[in-house]
Amino acid sequence: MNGENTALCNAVFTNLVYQQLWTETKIVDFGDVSVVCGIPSHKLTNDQNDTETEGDGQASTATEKHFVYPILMHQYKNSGLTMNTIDHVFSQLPNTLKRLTLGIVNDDGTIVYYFIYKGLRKPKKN
Amino acid sequence: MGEKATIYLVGGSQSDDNWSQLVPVLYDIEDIDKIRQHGVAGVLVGTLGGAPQQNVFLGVPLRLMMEEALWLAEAGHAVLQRVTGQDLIHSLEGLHAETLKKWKDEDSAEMGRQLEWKRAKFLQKMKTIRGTNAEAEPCDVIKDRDEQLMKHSIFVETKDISRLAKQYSETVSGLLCQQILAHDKKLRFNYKVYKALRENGYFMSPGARFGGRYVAYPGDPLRYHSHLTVQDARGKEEDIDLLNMINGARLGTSVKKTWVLPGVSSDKEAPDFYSVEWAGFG
Amino acid sequence: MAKRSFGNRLRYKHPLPIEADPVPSLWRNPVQALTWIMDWAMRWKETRIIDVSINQLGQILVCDAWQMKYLWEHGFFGTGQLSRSEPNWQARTMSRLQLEDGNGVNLEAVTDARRRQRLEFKKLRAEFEAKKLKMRQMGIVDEQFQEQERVFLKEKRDKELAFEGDLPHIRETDLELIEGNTVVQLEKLQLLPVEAIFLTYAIPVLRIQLPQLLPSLISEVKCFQDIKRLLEQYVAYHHYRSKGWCVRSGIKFGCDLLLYRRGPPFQHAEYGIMVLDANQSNDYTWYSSAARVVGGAKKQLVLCYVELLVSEEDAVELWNQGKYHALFSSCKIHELLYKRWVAGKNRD
Amino acid sequence: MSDNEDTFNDSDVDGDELLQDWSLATKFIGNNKSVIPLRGEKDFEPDGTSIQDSLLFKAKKVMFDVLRQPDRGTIVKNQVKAYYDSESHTAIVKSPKGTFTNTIGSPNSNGSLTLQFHEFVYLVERGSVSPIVQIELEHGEEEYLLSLQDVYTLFTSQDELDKFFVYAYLKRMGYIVFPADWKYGKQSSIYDIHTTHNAIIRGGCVHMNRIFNIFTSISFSWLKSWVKTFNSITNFTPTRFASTSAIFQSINNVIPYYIPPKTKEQLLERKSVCNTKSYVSNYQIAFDVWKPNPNFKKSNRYLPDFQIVMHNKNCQNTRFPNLSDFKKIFEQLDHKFSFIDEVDDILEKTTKSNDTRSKTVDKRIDKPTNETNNVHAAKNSKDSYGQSMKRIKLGYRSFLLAVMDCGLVSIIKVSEADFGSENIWYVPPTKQSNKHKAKRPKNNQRPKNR
Repeated sequence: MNGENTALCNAVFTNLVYQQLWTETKIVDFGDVSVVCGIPSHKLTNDQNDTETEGDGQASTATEKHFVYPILMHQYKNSGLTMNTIDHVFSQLPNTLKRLTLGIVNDDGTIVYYFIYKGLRKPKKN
Repeated sequence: MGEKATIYLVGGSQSDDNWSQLVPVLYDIEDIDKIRQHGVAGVLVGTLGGAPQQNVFLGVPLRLMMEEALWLAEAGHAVLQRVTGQDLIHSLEGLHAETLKKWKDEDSAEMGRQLEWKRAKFLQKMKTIRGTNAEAEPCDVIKDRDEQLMKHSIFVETKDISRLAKQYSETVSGLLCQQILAHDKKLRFNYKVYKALRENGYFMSPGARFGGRYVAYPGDPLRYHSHLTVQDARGKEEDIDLLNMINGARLGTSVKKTWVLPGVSSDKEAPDFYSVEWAGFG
Repeated sequence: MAKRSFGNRLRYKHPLPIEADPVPSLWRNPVQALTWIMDWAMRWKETRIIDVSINQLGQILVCDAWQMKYLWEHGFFGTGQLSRSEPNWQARTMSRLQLEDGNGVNLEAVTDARRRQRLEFKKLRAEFEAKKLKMRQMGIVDEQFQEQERVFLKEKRDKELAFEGDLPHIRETDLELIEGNTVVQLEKLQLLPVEAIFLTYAIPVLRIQLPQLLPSLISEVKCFQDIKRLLEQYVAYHHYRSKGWCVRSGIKFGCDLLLYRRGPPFQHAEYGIMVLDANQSNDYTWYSSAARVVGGAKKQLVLCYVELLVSEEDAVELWNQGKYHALFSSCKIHELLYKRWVAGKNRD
Repeated sequence: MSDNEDTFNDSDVDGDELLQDWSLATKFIGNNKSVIPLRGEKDFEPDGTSIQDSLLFKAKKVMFDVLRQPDRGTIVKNQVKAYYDSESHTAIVKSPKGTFTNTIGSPNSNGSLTLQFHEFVYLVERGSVSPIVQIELEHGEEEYLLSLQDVYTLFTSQDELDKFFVYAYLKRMGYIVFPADWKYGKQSSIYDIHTTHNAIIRGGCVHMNRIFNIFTSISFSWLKSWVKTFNSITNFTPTRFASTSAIFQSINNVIPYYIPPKTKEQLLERKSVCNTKSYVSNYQIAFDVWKPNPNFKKSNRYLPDFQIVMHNKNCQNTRFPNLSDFKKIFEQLDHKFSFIDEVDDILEKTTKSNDTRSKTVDKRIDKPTNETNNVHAAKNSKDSYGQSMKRIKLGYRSFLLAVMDCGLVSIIKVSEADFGSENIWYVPPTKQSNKHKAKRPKNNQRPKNR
């Protein structure tokens, strides 16, 4: 892992712990891919799949670990992210993982988070 | 009525060889129904005769995306017929007097039926009006003036479907379908994506207004909300414009549509998909 | 609107991080007046008062608490790395950890609570959906039930905005933050590259010069492509700033820049700017999705084209020679408004 | 019906589905069973229940029932025949009648009406004319009534189809539409000589004003470039400023910006400059569009309200316009520019401002303005700020770009904007002058360099 990568992971880590208030947050290396793992402070989604498995709607996803892959986004240059990159990240992560969280570190100081699913994923119903 | 629907490719001339710019349309409502059962809804583009002052409800013809036409042909649900104005004029000029007469007779027979029906209705009306003192005037005779009025009120319809089409259209073979694709790289890429989605049960409609190539519905759009905004197919090595992705996914979250990125590689028939949505925080 | 409170007007009195001081009357205070003029002519007055550091990621950071506050209050420069815009993480954390009486309701906590409440609402709706499906599977369509559902959900949605003041529990990590009766300041103010250039070149308040700043953003410039985006973004940024707009990053609304009349506490941004180069032509979907996101937030989309008036080689040359002023002046701005047009609404 | 269009478009903004709700269609088409889900009551996805299946079945039935109604045509008495001519790709109506003749077709000297192909198809689709081809047979000419399918077969390119879709789309909404290169009759132009005449007739004052304008714009740009060179040579930036305005002024002249023409005079000046260059543009104006108006006369047309340029987003040979394409489109425009009236309005309300550059609408010059000058000085600075905002928001020359996506039409209004000419900076109150809490620079105050 190179220096820029470490710095990028650290930036996302700090943001998740102190702004998003995640718990059990740590930086984990999978092969040549580093991601930030952690558990959100409260339940993030309640899409249909969640409610179906949860029965009476107990917040089970809140305890689910998320994998955040950090990427730098500059106003003035390309991010270099391609579908091949995403393929590669998925290939290094545990193969049961269907969802990756992209942590986009903007040069305005904010970090925004997007879910990426393999394949076609229907939207949340509600 | 054959089993397969007929799709006409219009907007070309005989000298054209770029067929990817032809426009696939259908006029026959039974055919429109058929392809709908195969998951192709298309876009109605004609003015609706009964309500010509609005753009919300339109009528035939039904316009398809080229991807839809090619898929229907490839899957054996439809035949493609290429037609041009020159061919039409040519076959009109070559019409036999007998054929023309036969059609004219058919038309006047239909008008005759309309007149018959109008007469019957007229007499009915007379009866109810004059029913009680029927002896004053016989109620089974129609005056010339009334007869004239009735003749004037016969409806002359402009039919949707051509009687001649069979004579002037040229069937497009599978080989030519390949040629259409060969002409247009973007179409070739997108066709792979269209096909994969269709074979996954999705109905597609053109998606530029929603920021994509297609909007995909999990079933007939008459009954279901759309689920996906599918981007133009791209090479897997192409840079992703993150700002554009953020836009699409943000928009998708607020309108309940997943933003879908399809990637194609030359060595693989099936595209790969990634679905993106806002994580709900940050 | 509370946003326009007098307090804000006072707090954000100065639109730029240099404060003007009027020339004293030569008649009444001749000495002061002369000093002023000397200052002006000799440029004695020090305006470069802000320290910046640039980290490995190319992030341009201001760490001093006073300096962070100063830049935010004088024209809304920078973003707190742990906040949505204004660097208020420390205050927020203190009130979260109940280290002081939270002064009123904290906005970010309200947003969070709202989001959670919306989830709650969605769950209820999902339950209704499930019930409806079950009934359907049994072959029942119950109009009354559907009506009930509609009324209930509407009520629920109306209530949605009511604020519940629940706070997340305190984590172990949080305890490490506490020092005496305060919280250590972890937050830094990050400047956009274009903000940093502006505060170095146009309004010189950063203790850094362009010849040091720019290479840390772009290490080696071989062709125009290397500097193109940054140059275009800066030129657009400078253009709007110099006309009096408060310009901030547009990432939240999927565009390059946002224009505020005065700044975020006063009103919402009115324009979303996309910076394009003169030859750029994207697929229509690019414009339509940008317009929909920007338009959905009640802002107007502006396509801001930057046209290079000199050759690309000359531009690279100017950059490498440090003739930034000449370089910026060789870029011309063209603006277009982009708006959806509805046939039904333009007939009279 | 227009209400439908509106809600439809609003929901488009809200991101709702773009789909036709056929249960509403039945309202004005006759069949009255509302079995198609109302907006927002569609299902999320197929759930495998037979109830859902039957709902879908019924929805389809309503739609197909509407489509099957044979309602494209007229009664014999009102029948108007349009004869297609393959040579000229137009159609002739030998004895034109009906209201459509006011806004469709080019009249010929023999009383007949020539329909351009898109007009012909539109009228056929509405059922207003019967499409006829005359066929030569041994025993004479025969009339053959074409079907809609035959008529569509006559389209020669996708481009022609796209133009037709846009034409029909606007006609259905009641607009008056003619191709921009229509040769029939007379059409006003914003570049008509009488505007220049007027200016000259007005004589001295106005004339002087115009010369002065040109002079100031030249001298101003000269001054600007001089300051620029001075700055870049000396690299001089003051560090002490007497006022916030002075700070803004010190950074105000760095980036050159395009100023669109804002008055009739400026439009004329621009035209004469552009006429000397020969522009070849990929983007031609396809249609001139007028708002519905019963007094419209096609033989003597006033300025169109809008002009349309086409773009097919899926065609491999076309691209979305870039800046130079846009510039070329703007130079072609000749329609009613609403900002010219706006400038009039603004002038009417405000007192004469210091700025002379964009304030040359001759009609207003002789209006008394001076007496109000001082009385409303404070109020004016606030007003002019609002007007700056208004000018920015409205923009200047504009056109409509019709984007085609496989038969779906989206229309975008593209306008020239000018943020550069409006200084909207905020000036904080100083200790000396605490009379005004907050000040804005005067309307269009020109930065003066020290």
